[in-house]
Amino acid sequence: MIQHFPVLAIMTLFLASFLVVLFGSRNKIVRGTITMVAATVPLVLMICLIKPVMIDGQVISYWLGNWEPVNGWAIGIGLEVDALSLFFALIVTLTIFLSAFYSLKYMSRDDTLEKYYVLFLMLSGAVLGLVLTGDLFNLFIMIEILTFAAVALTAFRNNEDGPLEAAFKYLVVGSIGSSLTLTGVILLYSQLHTLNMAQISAMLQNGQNSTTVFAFVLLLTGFSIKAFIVPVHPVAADAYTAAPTSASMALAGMVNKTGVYGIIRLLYIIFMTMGLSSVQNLIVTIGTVTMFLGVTMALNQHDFKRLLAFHSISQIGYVITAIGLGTALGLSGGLYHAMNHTLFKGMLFLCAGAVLYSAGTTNLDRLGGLAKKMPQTCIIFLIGAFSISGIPPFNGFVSKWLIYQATYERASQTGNFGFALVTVIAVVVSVMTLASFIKVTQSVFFGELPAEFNNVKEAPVSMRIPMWIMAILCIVTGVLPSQVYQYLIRPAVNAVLSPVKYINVMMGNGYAEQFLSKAQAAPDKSVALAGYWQPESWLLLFIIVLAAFTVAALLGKKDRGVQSSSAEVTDGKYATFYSGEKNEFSRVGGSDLFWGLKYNLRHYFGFIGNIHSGVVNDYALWAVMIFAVYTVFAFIFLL
Amino acid sequence: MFKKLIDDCTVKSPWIYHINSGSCNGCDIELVAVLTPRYDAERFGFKLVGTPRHADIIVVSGPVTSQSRDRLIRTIEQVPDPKVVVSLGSCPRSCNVFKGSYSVEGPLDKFVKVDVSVAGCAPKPEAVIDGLALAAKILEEKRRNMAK
Amino acid sequence: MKVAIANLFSRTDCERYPFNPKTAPAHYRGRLVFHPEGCIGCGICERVCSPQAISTTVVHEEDGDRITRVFHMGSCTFCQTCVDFCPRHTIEMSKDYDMVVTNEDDLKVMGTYFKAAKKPAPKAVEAAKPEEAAVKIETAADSAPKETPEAESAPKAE
Amino acid sequence: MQILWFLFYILIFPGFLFTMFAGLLLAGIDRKVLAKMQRRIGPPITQPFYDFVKLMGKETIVPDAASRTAFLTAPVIGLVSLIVTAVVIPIGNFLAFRGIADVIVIIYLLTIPAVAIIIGGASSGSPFSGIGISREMVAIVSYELPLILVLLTVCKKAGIMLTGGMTFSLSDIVVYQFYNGTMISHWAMIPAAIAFLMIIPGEVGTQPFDIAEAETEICEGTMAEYSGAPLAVFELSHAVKMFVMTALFTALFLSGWTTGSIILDTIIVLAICILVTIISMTLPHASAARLKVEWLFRYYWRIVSGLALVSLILVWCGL
Repeated sequence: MIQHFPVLAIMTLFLASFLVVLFGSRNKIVRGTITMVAATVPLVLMICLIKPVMIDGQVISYWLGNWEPVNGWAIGIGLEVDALSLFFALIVTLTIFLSAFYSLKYMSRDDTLEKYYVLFLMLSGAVLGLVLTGDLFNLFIMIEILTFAAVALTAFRNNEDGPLEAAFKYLVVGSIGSSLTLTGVILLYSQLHTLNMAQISAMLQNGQNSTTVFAFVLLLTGFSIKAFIVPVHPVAADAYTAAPTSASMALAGMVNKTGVYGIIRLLYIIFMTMGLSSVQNLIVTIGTVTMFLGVTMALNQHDFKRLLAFHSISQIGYVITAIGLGTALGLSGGLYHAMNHTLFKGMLFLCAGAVLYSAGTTNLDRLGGLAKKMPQTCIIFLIGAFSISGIPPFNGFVSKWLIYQATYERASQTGNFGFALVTVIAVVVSVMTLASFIKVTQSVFFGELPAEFNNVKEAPVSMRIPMWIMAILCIVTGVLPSQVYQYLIRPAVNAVLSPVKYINVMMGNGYAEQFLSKAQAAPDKSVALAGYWQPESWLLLFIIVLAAFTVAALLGKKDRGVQSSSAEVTDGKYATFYSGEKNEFSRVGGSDLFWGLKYNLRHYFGFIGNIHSGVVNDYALWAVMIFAVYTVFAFIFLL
Repeated sequence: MFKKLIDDCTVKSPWIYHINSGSCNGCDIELVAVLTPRYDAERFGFKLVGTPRHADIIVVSGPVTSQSRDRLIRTIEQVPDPKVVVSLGSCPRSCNVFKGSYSVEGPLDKFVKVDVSVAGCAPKPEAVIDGLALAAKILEEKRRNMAK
Repeated sequence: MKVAIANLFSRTDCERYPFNPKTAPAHYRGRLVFHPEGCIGCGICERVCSPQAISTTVVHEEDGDRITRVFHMGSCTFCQTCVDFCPRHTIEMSKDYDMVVTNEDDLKVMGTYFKAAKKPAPKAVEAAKPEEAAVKIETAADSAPKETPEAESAPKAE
Repeated sequence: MQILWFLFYILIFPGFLFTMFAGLLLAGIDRKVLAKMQRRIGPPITQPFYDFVKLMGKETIVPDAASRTAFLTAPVIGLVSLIVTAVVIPIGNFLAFRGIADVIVIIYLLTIPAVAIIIGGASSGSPFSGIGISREMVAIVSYELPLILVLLTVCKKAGIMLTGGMTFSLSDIVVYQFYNGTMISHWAMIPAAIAFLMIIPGEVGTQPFDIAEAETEICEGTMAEYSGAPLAVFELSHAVKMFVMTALFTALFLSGWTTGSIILDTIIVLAICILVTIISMTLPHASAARLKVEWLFRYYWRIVSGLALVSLILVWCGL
């Protein structure tokens, strides 16, 4: 019975997107119920799949229309759900559910909402389909639907000029990516006459000629563009800023994960080229440059959502660096970070949406002091900021810690000094992430409350529920890493590192052995942690010392000075100390923080400032440039 | 339970905050001279702090000019509770040579109750140390009856 | 860095003030000392004192005036002009620098003398007893005015 | 019975009371030695204790512009996380709780107090603390790079024989020093040790690097709005951070020996900590004036990171 769950999940989403147009165009309640039902069904199905796939290690294969492979040749479209795709499917369905829940209230101010929900459900259906499919061409179709739904969602608020321009840029670069992927698929089909991923990876083992290498490069570029790595990342920044927040949360949470999923599938399972150190160096350098560039661009942003967009690019850089290492530890760090990234990045985008919904603007220089008016959003934001910058008890830290170990262990094993520098850059980038989020905290939530925001109210309850769900998930994944690792990450890593099982399940047993002539050195799945980090015992100690501290504080309560604060705003004692001046409006805005840092790196900031020119043909040029780099690299090293 | 301990320690670490409400800086450099190696008020725990929020003893020097009047009042209000106001030199006492000028608003005790006044037009550092020691004792008495 | 380390092992040249008292240098201009008997009530010091720290109060009694001259140490700049101008050299500056008070009156140096009226009715004069002035000189009983004050010097009460 | 030992470890010995006492002692000695360096007598060694208790007795003013809960909880969280970090650092080769946090985790545990100060400063809502925050953050970014370089060098050096080629766990580092002599004795590690000594004042925030709490320019920076008990807690966490950093230095570079009894070990470690405090914090305090912010950044990213990089390269090619 569980064979049918993957197809069921994808179909409910596509079906619902058509139903929404038919019935939901006029009244809100029908539209809301259809969306919520469509959003919860896949989540429930995927959770039911955890037991068989993750714990029992079973790999589900499902042939659409029951087109079983005939004497070794796969003709029909096969869906294959192994631990890796289920891991990503879980992330994707969770984001869909929360984004749909959030958008009910958040989008209520816009009009023509049925168009929004159609596009949103198409986007989510395509992403889920991409993650679950086992067929290369089906993968390409899902990428097509995905790109166009995302472009249309970015341009949803077409009354302003920003979204239109961003959508156009996204369209141009997205279509370059999709066309490259299409040519790659065609070349592979011409060589191997099959489209099923399992069969392709089996047949590719006996010799790779130049066409398959070129196909590999095409596919790699296509997926990298989808994951918005270094040269093409400005497109993502504009798209996430311009899209409505619930959509940009879905974009930042799911869509760049599909690029990462594609790269993992391509490198580890289809072409199995991850063993070559040359490919590792390429992927790690790309990841590091993305990481560093993303954060430094985020440091001098003036808009809340644009800052978050650049951060999601730098976090994807982290994930790609970890995956590029090729070791089991690196892979587990990367996957763990991908999950964490979806959680805290989604939450931060929801906070940005809440601020936009109540205060009306996300410009860092005009906002201020919202903590008093929106306390819950402030708490949620702080949890998100602490997790993204890797403060220990929260979830960002565990995955970053795993990534540091992976890179440094890889460095000391291969004696390659470059990976040690990667660890150093990773730590510095994490501190700069902390810096930019302190900037946002100071300029949006603390500091002086400008007069125009006096009547700002807290975000409505239905927007806060998804935020609280994500906050709790962030804390849970941060505090219980060993359980999360054992049930979610380890099966996924094992699935990635054992392509033979993937092929056999799909094509029938013994299929892979015919082709795997040379003994494929199965990459060791052992994960030896160099250090140790038990957050539960740390938290236990923290609580004990905290309890001791509060007891000591209560003991001396009556002798201590009284704690006083005034309810009404009195001039004098409780006013802020302006060295005596009256309380004239002198506040420290977001943009004039970190003077020392920006002054020292001013040439660097100037240089990357004008790289992001915002001109479409620059971005297209960058996309083609990265394709050229990949081709040259592949033909030097892989042939 | 800790009351006696806290009262004893209040006299041992009085922190000074200096307000210059129009002084000719004669008294200011005398006050800072007290912290130099020769007179070293830090032996008794005195420390110059930057904000009124951290201060215990507020040392005011200079006749209260009209510009600095409301700033002076607001700053002194912002000091947490057991506080002592010390007037340094004769200007805050009676705005000596500047008496009757259009911009001087008169002696300090028109605005704030002055606890200790150290006279002398630029009082000798020893006198300043005595003044501060007296202020610290008054601080402790204030703390003692404040805590009751 | 080198100086800091060198200082670490050298003697501290810090005066342990409160434990061993320190006297002011020779010509230190400290607290005023007023000898009322010498005062001829000319009022030059009042006029010449820039911070107007000197004030006089006159108490008319049936046979003369009791004149008290008050030097307010709180508003004195210790410039020693009054000492130079006083024709009778009745004001001088002591070496007492320790003028730390909690209430303002301790800062007032007072001196009283009695100027008999025209008819020479000597009257026993007891010194006006100001509250415990830090330094106060008891006026001698027969402070008969040595010389009749000049015409213009009738001290105008503030 | 085990629970009693457990509570004793966390609350008394390397935990709550010991770190507070050691921190205040170090702060007192630091001020006394500084005074001696300026040829003045300086306050009694127990002065920080008097300051702490006096501040407890003062009234706590919560300004209107401040967001109340963050304003009051920030100092407590900073101090408590610092004390938990102190528990994890080995003294001599006695480690109260094995297997809780390794070297990389300790760096991030040390950022919690810094972030607590920042959140406290941000929540007090005064422009002075706004500027204080930006300087504190630049200080964190600037000393993080050399810190990670030094720690990677130590990990690589300590883990050469182990399988992975490197180790992050503190106990392995101590074991390594037990067999091949203290880390300082290897000449390749000297630049790393000097770099770490330069990092300590930056991390703790003493005079030449206390740009975030500059009394003169920005009126105590992030602490501008604090008074009474929260300020006392911040002063205490400043002192405890002094102890934690020096204990970390001794654990990383000077440990490996043991004299059998724990008490003797702690006394010797305290003595080393005092020596390290004098060298790394009091000497620069006495001889250098406060740096400007971008000088601090340039100083750390060029001179100190250069030193750390030199020793990393030396260790990397197997010395």
